[in-house]
Amino acid sequence: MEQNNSELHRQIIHFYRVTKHFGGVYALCDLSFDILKNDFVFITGPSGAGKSTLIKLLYLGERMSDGYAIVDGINLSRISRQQIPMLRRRIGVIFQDFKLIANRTVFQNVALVMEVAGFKSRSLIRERVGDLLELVGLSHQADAYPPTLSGGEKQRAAVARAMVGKPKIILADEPTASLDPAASERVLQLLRAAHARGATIIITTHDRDLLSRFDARAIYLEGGRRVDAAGGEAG
Amino acid sequence: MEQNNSELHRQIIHFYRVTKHFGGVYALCDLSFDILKNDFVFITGPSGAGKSTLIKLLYLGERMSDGYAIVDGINLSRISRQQIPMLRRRIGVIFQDFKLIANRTVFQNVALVMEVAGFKSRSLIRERVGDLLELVGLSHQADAYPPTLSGGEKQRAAVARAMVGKPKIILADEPTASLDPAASERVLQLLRAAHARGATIIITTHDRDLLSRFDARAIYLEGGRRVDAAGGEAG
Amino acid sequence: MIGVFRRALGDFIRHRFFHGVCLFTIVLAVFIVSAFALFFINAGDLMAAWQRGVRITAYLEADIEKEQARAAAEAIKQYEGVDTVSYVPREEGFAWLKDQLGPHSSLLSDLKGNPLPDALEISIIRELEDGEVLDRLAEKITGRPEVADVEYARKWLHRFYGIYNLFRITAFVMAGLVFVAIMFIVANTMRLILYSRREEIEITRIIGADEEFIKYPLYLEAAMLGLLGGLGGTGLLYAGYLAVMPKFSSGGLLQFFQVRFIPPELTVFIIISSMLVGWLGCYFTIRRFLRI
Amino acid sequence: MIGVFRRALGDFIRHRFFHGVCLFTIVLAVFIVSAFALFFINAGDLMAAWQRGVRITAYLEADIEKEQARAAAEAIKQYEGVDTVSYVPREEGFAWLKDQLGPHSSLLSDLKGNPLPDALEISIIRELEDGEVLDRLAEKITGRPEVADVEYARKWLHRFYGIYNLFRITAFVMAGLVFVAIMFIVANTMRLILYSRREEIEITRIIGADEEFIKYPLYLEAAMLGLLGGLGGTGLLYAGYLAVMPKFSSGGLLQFFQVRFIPPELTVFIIISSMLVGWLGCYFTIRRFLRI
Ligand SMILES: Nc1ncnc2c1ncn2[C@@H]1O[C@H](COP(=O)(O)OP(=O)(O)OP(=O)(O)O)[C@@H](O)[C@H]1O
Ligand SMILES: Nc1ncnc2c1ncn2[C@@H]1O[C@H](COP(=O)(O)OP(=O)(O)OP(=O)(O)O)[C@@H](O)[C@H]1O
Ligand SMILES: [Mg+2]
Ligand SMILES: [Mg+2]
Repeated sequence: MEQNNSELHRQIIHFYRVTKHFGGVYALCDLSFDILKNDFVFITGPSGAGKSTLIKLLYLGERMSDGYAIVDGINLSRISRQQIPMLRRRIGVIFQDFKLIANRTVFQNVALVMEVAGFKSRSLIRERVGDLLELVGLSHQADAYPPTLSGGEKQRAAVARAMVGKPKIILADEPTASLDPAASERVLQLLRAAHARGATIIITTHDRDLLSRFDARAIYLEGGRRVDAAGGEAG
Repeated sequence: MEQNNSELHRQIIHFYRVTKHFGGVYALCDLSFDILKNDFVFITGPSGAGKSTLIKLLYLGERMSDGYAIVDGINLSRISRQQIPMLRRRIGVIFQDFKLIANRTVFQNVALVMEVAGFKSRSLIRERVGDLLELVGLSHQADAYPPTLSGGEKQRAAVARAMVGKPKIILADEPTASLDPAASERVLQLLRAAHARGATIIITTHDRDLLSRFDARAIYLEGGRRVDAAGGEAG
Repeated sequence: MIGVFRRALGDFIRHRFFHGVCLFTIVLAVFIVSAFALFFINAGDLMAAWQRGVRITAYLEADIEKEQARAAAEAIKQYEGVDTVSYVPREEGFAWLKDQLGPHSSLLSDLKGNPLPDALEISIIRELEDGEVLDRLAEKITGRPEVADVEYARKWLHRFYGIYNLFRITAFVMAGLVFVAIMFIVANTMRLILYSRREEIEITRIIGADEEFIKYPLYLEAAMLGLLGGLGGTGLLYAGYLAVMPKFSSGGLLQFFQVRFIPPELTVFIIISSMLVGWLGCYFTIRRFLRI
Repeated sequence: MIGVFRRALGDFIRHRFFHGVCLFTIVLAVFIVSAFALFFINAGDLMAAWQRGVRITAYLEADIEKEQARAAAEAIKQYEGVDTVSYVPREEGFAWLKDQLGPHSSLLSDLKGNPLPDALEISIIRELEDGEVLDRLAEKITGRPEVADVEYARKWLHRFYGIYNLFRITAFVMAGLVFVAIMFIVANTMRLILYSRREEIEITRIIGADEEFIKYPLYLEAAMLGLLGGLGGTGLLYAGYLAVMPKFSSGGLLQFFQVRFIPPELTVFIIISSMLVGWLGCYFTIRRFLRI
């Protein structure tokens, strides 16, 4: 773990020997890696490898069992309850299971992120949410409720929600799993744009296509451990 | 719509000018096609094309708005409430959103299909469910609850549930969307095995890989209408 | 059948928290109903006990022999509303009057001899509900040839019966209202249970369950929750009764009156109602969910 | 602040069914509590009205002048528990006695003259709660030099106060129990509302909401549900009161007694309690959900 000072400064995520187990099930085991500011990183591995668990640890959806982790300057094992919402507002998450609120419209789901972040101006919210729904191709569904959406539409709503707060870090858990190639391309363009804007992007996927189309770093997981088969560099 | 008698006899699904709208939204429009017994058919098209809606009409999750449809000899617009469960037991569905019951274990979720179908023997149920979980690689998760499963694990549980009743028709809505290539292959093998056993298989997907790997018929949908770009034959 | 039981039991375990909260609500609801019943039953008893003192005095004609008086007593005993009839010789009557006048009894010592006639003391059955009946009875007794005059606390008794009846009507109305309200609370609770499980029910239907497969365990659960709630609620009341009663009795307030628990039949009725209402709440809600 | 209101309102619309059922439950719960209060208040009034007749007769010494008697009356009026004191000349007393004896009044005609002394009639305040106080008062009056003897229905009154107190204690205990039970029902209802929304709450937290953002609209909703339930429940009772009362009054049972609605302060208290309890149920449940 020798790092020069400037690299330390550029780190936005630092994991050192992080373990997460649920009862006897080890979802992540002794995982160490670093992600620098404005990185574009893929996390990949077979089903059940621990990719989503890693995402959950990052936004504090779960607390890690052991190890040392820093996200955007905050030590995840020391974070106080008051700090959690602050950290989460700096992170946009596209959840694998979308996590849309069933009885709010698509518009309201997306707008909620801004309300939560303290935006008061209704017109600003309307404008930004409208723009984003336009970008993911859901303008005509703005007033639809998630249970009436198709799988791909739900996923795009989740994408819009993750991006609307202009977060520093975007965690995208299989963001194109339910999407056709054209829609996938649009979502990736959005992620690229966020990256260009300076955000750090972390994408989990098992879509080989996706990996091959990007010249990005990839972290390979298997059974909760890092196995750097190709393209990865040991943390 | 001229068909010789033997083909009529071999039809398991017959759609003629079927329309489904939700309020003003037309999810399916004037859709006609036939599927023969023991067919292996892909339904494809962009997000929001109406693929899942088509699946829903088949298992009567939604009632069609207009048109004429026969599934396994039953006229879908004339079916009585008592007949619906009977039809559903002949159909196994892998739902795009999995539809697992959150507070039942994976084993119980899969076993429920057999209980519903009237199987009384606990040991038979245990055996068949156990075998199937083994095949999809979830034996070690049999006693886990769906909310604790990874996305791919949920999908495989849904696959197991769809197959355990040995249905005549299997409707698979994006059955490999959350799966890595190896797990996908295993699921496809299961579907192929069911096909070999005599089942009719209908798979929706936008995975081009999948389509190219099979020499199967594909029905292309776009905006709820059939657009037969390639490989399809007009119903 | 066993399958239904097994599945109902499984549901109980699966939905611990929700069922727990709902059961708690039902227990409390049944507790309220039975506390109501306990109160009204005992208040009714208390008023009836008070009524025990009600009696009519029939003064006999001066020339009536003891034998004739006894015959009249026998006859009066058959009248509607009469409990017991006892013969009071004029001497006893005089002693009683003296007692009644208390400090003024010296008044009577100025009298020459005992001016009172013999009398019959007629006590009234406790179930009497109405001053009118009493009036009719008094008239009938007055009509007998042996009887010279009839005396009873007419005004006081009419007032007592007025209040007693008011109390009974109010108690009845209140008990009815509370019962209905509690029924709705239990039924609402069942609705919420079903509502919270609509997704599960939906999925079960979609994989091919017929209505019976879904309904029967739910009915059973609802009835069981009702039963447990009924047992819990009445049990809670009984525990409270056992805990509070000794203190009451030693307080001396109740020397003349024994508070009793609601009778077993009513307890059973309450418990069965609780089951029934649970089931009904389930029945009507389930129909909403089972439409396609 | 406006945001909180807007969001609470949105939640009401979004969760119509669940909120509707829960509101229904709260309305019924409040209705029961206020019906209880109505009943006990009026039963208490009724018993107090009954007690109005209670009086002590103080017979004066034979040699007491009218002036002295009036002075004594003034003095006694200051005693604890005394409502009014009136002077009854011996003539009036005799007439009253005659009246009391009814058919036996002929007894008195044998007397030479009027043997009764003058008397003071002392009526007792309605709020008196205890036979002992009455006894002490009687003793104090007896102790006065002007007073020869004191008479009152000691036994009857002790019994009345016994029952009255029993009733009051029971009413108090019952009202307390029902209140607590209803509180739990309302709180349970709130829990179920929150429980049914735990996923929504969870998602809102995950996208960065702090506790305040989640809590405040929920608190507001809970209080609003409590408020609406309180208004609905007491309103329902008032409607019932208005509907039933005219029939009662015309029935003649209540000629001597006016049934009144629960006093406004109590109504307000019930409504505020309902709000508070709704909020508390919400408060304690929400803490469970907000632990990470
Ligand atoms: N709350 C939990 N309780 C128990 N086990 C859990 C829990 N969450 C995850 N797991 C287990 O941890 C392992 C890793 O899960 P995770 O969701 O991280 O996998 P994944 O890499 O995202 O897989 P997929 O590609 O299928 O989404 C899985 O075996 C899963 O069953
Ligand atoms: N219950 C409903 N109410 C209103 N609109 C609906 C409902 N169900 C589906 N739709 C709409 O019908 C259209 C087709 O939906 P469907 O789920 O069939 O798409 P799909 O082809 O499965 O798409 P995907 O690949 O994204 O899953 C969508 O625009 C969707 O919003
Ligand atoms: Mg995952
Ligand atoms: Mg779909």
